[in-house]
Amino acid sequence: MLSFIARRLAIAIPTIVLVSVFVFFLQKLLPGDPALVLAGEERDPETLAFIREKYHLNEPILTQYFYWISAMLQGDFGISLRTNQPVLELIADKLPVTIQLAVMAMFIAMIIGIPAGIVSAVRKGTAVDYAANIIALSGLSIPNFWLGIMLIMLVSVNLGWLPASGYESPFVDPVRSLETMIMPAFVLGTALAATLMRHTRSAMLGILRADYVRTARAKGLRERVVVLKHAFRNALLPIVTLSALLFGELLAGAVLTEQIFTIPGFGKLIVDAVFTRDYAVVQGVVMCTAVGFILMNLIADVLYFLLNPRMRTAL
Amino acid sequence: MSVAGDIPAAGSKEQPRSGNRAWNKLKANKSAFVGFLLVVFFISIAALAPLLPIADPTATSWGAIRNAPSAAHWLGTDELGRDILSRMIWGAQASLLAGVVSVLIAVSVGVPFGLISGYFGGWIDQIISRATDALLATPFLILAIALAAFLGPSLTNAMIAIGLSAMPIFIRLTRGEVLAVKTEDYVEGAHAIGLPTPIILVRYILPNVFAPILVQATLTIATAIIAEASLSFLGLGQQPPAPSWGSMLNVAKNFMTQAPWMAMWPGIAIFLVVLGFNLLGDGLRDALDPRET
Amino acid sequence: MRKSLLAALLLSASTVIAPAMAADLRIGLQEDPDVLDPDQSRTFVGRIVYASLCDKLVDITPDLEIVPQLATGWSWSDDGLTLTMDLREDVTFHDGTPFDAEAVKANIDRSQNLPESRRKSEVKTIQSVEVTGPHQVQFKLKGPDATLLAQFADRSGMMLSPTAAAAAGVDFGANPICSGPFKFAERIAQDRIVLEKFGDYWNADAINFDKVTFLPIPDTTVRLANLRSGDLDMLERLAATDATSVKGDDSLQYEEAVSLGYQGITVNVGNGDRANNPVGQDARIREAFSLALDRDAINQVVFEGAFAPGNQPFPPTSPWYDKDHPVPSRDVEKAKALLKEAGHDSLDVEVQVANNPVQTQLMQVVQAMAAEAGFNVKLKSMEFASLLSDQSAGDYQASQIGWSGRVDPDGNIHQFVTCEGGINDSKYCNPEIDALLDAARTSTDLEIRKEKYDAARDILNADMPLIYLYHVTWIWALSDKLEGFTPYPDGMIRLENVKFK
Amino acid sequence: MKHFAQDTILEARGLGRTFTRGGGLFQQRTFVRAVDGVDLAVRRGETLAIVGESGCGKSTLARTLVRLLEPTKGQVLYEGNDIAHLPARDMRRLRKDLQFVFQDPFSSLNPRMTVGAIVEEPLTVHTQDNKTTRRQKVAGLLQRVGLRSSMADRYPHEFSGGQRQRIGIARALASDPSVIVADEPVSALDVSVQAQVINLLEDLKSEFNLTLILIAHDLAVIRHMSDRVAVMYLGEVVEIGDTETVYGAPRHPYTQALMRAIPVPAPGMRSMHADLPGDIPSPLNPPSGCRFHTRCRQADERCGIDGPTLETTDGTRQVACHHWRKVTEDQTRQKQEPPRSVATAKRFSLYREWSRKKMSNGPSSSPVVTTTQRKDKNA
Amino acid sequence: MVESLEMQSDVTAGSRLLTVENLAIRFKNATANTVDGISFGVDRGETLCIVGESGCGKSISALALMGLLPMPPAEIASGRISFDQKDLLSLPAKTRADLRGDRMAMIFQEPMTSLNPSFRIGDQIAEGVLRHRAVSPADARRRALEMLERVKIPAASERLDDYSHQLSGGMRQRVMIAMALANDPDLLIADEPTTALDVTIQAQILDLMRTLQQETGTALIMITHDLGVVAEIADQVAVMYAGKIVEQGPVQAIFDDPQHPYTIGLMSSLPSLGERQSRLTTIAGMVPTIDRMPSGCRFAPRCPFTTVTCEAQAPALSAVSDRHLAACHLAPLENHLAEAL
Repeated sequence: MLSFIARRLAIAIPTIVLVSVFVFFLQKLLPGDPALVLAGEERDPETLAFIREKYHLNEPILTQYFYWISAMLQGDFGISLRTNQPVLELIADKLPVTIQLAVMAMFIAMIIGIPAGIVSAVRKGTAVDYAANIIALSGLSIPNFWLGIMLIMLVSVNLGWLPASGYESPFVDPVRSLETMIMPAFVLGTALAATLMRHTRSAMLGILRADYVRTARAKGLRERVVVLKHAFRNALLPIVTLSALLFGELLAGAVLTEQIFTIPGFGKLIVDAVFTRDYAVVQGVVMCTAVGFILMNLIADVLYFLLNPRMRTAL
Repeated sequence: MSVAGDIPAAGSKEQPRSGNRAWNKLKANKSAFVGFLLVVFFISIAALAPLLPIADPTATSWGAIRNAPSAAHWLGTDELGRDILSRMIWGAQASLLAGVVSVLIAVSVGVPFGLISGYFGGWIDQIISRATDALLATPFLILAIALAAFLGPSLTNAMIAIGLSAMPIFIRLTRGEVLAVKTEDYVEGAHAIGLPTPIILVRYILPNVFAPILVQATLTIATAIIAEASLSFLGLGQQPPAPSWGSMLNVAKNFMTQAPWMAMWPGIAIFLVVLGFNLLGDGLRDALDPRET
Repeated sequence: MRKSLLAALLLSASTVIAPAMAADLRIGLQEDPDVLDPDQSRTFVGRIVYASLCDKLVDITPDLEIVPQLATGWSWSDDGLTLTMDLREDVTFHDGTPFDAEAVKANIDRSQNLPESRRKSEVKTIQSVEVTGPHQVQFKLKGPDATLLAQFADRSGMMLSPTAAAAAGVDFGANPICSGPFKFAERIAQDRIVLEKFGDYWNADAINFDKVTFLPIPDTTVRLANLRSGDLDMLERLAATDATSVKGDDSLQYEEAVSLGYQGITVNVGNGDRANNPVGQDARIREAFSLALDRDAINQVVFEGAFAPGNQPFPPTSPWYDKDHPVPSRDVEKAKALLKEAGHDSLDVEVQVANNPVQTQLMQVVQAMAAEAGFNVKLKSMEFASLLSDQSAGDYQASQIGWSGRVDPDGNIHQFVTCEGGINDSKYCNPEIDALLDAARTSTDLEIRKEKYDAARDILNADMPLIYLYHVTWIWALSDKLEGFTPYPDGMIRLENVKFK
Repeated sequence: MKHFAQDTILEARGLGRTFTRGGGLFQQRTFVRAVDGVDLAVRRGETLAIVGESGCGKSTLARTLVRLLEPTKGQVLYEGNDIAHLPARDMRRLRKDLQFVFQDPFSSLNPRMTVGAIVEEPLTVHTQDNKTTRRQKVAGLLQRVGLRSSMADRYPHEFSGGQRQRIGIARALASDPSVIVADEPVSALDVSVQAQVINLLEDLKSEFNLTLILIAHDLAVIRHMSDRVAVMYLGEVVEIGDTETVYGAPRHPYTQALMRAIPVPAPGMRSMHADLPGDIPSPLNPPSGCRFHTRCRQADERCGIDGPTLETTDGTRQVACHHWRKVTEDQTRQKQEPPRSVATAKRFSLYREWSRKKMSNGPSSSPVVTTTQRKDKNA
Repeated sequence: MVESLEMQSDVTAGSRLLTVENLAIRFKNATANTVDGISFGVDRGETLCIVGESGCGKSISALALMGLLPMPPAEIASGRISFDQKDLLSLPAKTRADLRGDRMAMIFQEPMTSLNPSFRIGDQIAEGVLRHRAVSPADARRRALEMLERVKIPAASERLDDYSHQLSGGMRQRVMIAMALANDPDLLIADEPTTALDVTIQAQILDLMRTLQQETGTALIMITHDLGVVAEIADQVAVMYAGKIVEQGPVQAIFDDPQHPYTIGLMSSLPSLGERQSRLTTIAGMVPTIDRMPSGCRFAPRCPFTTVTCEAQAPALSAVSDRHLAACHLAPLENHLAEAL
């Protein structure tokens, strides 16, 4: 097990290095001189020169990369060019927010998507299956940001039921936290629910055709037991793996939703940073999401490993 | 002499070709057909936009700003008094073009890499795979935003940005499919008759990984349309005064209370066309799946 | 009164919580401020926070008169080279450090010498600061500077605790210590900035809130929705298009003030090769362009009439406005004639514009109007960061950009049109203008200054390196629970005497 | 018994193929010696069968013989030249002579190519024929395997399993090869279709003077088709000899057990007691010494330590067993169905006669068959 | 062997366990019945082999007996199945499920995939016991162990906690048998239980099944395409072709006195282990697909003896001798064809 994780990590390292290269060079290609943005409206030449000097903006790009990566390796993610806050601190501030959002969205997605997928697989070809599929496809087809805007209009502006934006830590005010998060989590959750539903359905369809399900029926087991115990237990493997991967995507995928609901998470941080050319933040956050994503991939693999007796007993 | 014993008795009745068969299956699949109709509908209005008897999508009218839907303007007018219906119709061009072109870019760059990576394996596979992992680990929209910002806001650049961001999906998909197809007997058979590698790649591997790529491409068009809308929504896509659904939404969100219809129509249109591509993609998946008969 | 669903349930479950204790004010901001260090910060929105956090040496009235704040009085030497200022004696910083002449000296020193300082140009005329008494300072100037007091009414005049500033250095912004009515409590980037009442504030009686929370909510619709739902008590920069709806809402109050700044089109007349085109080289064409625009209509279409049409760096309401050059009414025929005179029937113009919906909407209107006079305007929409760097590098033909405005007129004009002006992206250069504007900034005599500016206006109106379009009106929307708010043209939110009813 | 020209066309010398498994994420790197040191000579014009149970390496051996898999050790001599180390380009040219027929008629044809294109491809690669000539040859080949030439435009999925196997055979024939390796060519087919394909293969073999290497697990099919048979167990050849000899008097204990296990389509013919205990050991971890010793009744201490090599026993038969001398031949008997009653025998001969008659008359839908001279092997 | 079979028949003779009458199964949108009116019976302790090529409907019939046929798309078009005097087709689904795994059990072709990979094999055996017997989990587990020992799995108590992938194909099939027999069913249906196995393992499994059947007196329906297996294990044989039973009778009669041309053709197609034939006799053509099912005798298009009658009219299954039935207009061939020749 440990050696498996170690091997998996060994593969992750070149990936992370490549991510760092992508991230760094990509945003160095971004047009616009960050010094100009940072110098303020007056753009005092002395200040400009100083900023360029301070952030190594006038040095060759490879040198800049070297500065950045070596600082990064020492745990120094730099400071935000815009707010002077350490990037690590920003990340520490935002990560729990995004994780909370992702967890809630995942939860919503799972309680909708998995049962719907099971039912539609069991009732394949019936109206229920058809309806579930259409709803799922609709969930996938609605642009997230539009759904968000519409919900804000309806639920917050017209009905006044939920706050339109904002964030509260669940440890400070759980009720308020839930209130502010439920809509964005729902918006994110719908698309995920659709994805989960479709995967659950196809996994279940495959498994319900499997010989061992027929064996279970041949034992006279109740259909409920056949479906929920024998079939679903095996469908769980791809579903859990997929969920871990989706969770990894969520960490980075909430970009527009956070923007619309003004949720101070990773997505908002990174979009704002791109637009204000806050290099250190872009680099730090993308690295962080990429590592998070890779980590979730790893967790998906480990879960696959743990849930699959074939893998487990192979050791 | 062993004679053709097992020729079908009613040999005169020609069986349909594989392409026809897929098409027939697609037609038989109601939801896929609905998707097909939706896609055809939007493609035709986009293509026919110049011929339709509609207002100039950029003609402003200071006297008719943000008018609610009426007989004169079926879908209302926007913040500059332009007819939303005609902007919707012309905007379909941008959305569809963005969806299709960006996927073409993704496919034409991603598939060759995937082919090479999957077929040859070894260090080249390692390099391509790690780079693909790295690209996949970078959030799609962030990648697209950064690329779009780098290239400068325009529809073309948004398409390139989305295309390049969607590329790793195709690398990975193609690679996986190639790995599966590579071990098929008929590929071994191609080796057995002594075919050179390029021919094996082009005649044996590529056609047999084509179906899943086509399905994925159709589904990715849906994603790309949303991505274009998202980029336009952030101001990085289609540039004014030319219309696109995403940029219409971008403006509309400022007038949510005063002119909700401005946000309704583009949202619904995006939803429908994306739904169309998703339905079609699903249908294609079933139709092209040799197992489902 | 709209309440959030869960909160309403909670409220009905528990007994009524004393409403009087809720002296927490929540203000919606359009953006997240940058670093909270007055010497380093550069955003408009940051100044709104400073208004509650950091007192300045002087303040302004809504009519832009300079009035005492931390300085009780001041006097100019006859040669205009020495400014003597008496300081308030009952002031301490949030960290307990007393405010005195040494503190002022230290602050000016920091503004001038901190490498990261963005204030250098604002205080560069100060030669030295002399401590002439525990609560008196003298500013020795390199030359006469009429703008200095106005600078002291803004970030350059904000006094930071010298002990804290010395200790924190460049990281002061992480925990800013000033002497304003509220002290810094916490900041969560992009989420909130929380200030708490400073008990030892010299003017504590005028302060009625225990806590102020600034919440950046960029989306105007969402910001307004939050105000309506009671999650905010007030917001700044209401979208002009929402004005009518707010005015019609009994539970909300509407306040506005025409800003000090302007929005316009900067034309590249001398900044590199791209200036070599008819628009950049022929003032008649620029005038034609200006005449093709109906500024009132623009205001009506884009801002529902809430803003102020303009043709100068100062709004028509400003005392500095030159009434000899009123906002021109649209004259397409004359525009066409001028264009013809310059040898063109029609002309391509590329204008870059920031890719936000309002500015692009504005430019689309301009585009449509200019078209009627023969201008074929091509819009190049770009991100603000790219726009700035292209503009600065001269890689543009014309650029839609604005200025947030300064209290002193000099701040709105000098650096844009003088040959060596720091933000002269147009690279307009006219020694005559330089002379007039330099004279205007050194005189403390308002009459003389006005004359100089008017003289400069005569020339600039003809040369037209910048085509002014309109002046933003700051609009605030407040809950009707609040009272005592005064709108200021600088767009700040001053909380003195504001309270819940 | 038939005697062929005794020259060897294809020969394996110490041939081995090791698969490396794992080294991936989940497993330790393991080595499977699927084929281990096989010496085998294939005579020109004969049918050599390789038989064994699943996992014994017979398919791997077949592929390694024609270098569809690269051997990891040893040599393969074709017409006396080592092809195991031939450059890829030269090897491609040689494939004209060495053709392969696959087991699974459903996966061995490219589903995206027409049948005509599939059969034509070897001609394109290996001949200078122009398009028209190739087309004609394809038509002829299709007819020869019992398909109509008009079927060339169709795709593989439009054909039944038996027809596909015919297409596979046509493709193998196209380049006019001298050796065909057929890997379980009929095991995926139903009995009645299987018989058709077996007949076809036999006809073609004599018609085109082919050497046939046949991989199969069905002992009756092998018995019917092959001249010599090699029995494999866990990567090694344990017995090789003329079919009649091996079937009639198997020497290796494994061969004997195999022969006894053959189900006979006559009630009461097979001994009801399975006398080969246990499972086939995992090829990942084969037993030491003689690989069969874990299941062998004859095994003693020596067998666990020291692997036997092939020894020639009688005539050309070779056996790899330390105890072959002790293993009595009469333990096994020739399996044979009991004689049929007169009426039944008549029915069978009626069936044979009428079938033949019906076919030569040809069903209305049958193609115009090129009447090729057929040499009846046993005539 | 013959003796022991006779002995067994004596014990249970005359006691009919299962009767299938005129069973027809049709799939949605099909133009013909996939299984078209088959009738047969199985006595207690008896072994019936249903033999035929792929697609002849033998597996579908077996699934229908068990009530495992997915309906839709399949439906029972007509017929009766009575098991132990109960009319199975009229029973509610719940009651049928109660019988399944208890009175009637089934094992399948693919031992590799028929066991649930996620559960330990002991639990999978015990599950069926718990479902049908009022026993404690511990007792069920004990029963599972006992069954593993009965199917001669070495070190059974250790194997109890294995997962299926840890077992070889033969071992898995043993586990399947253990599972099926755990509740002492009256009827065991085995669908090609040895097809996927190597020939030496196949012999072991057949051996085991026969031994267990003798011990328990369970009736066995064996579905197979392998005449060798039939010869070895059957008491009674039903030969199916294209959804119909074409010939039926005691094993000896079928092999010694085959009547139907299809049966004869099938036997002729097999390479003989005896004298080497020069060529195999084949059955021309291929099995008709369901949408091209001939209206008369379904074998007519492939039959060398087809007459006009054959094409027009489907022959009924009629007695050739005691308990030996064949569905051919020309049976016995030699009588009819002697004249024709």
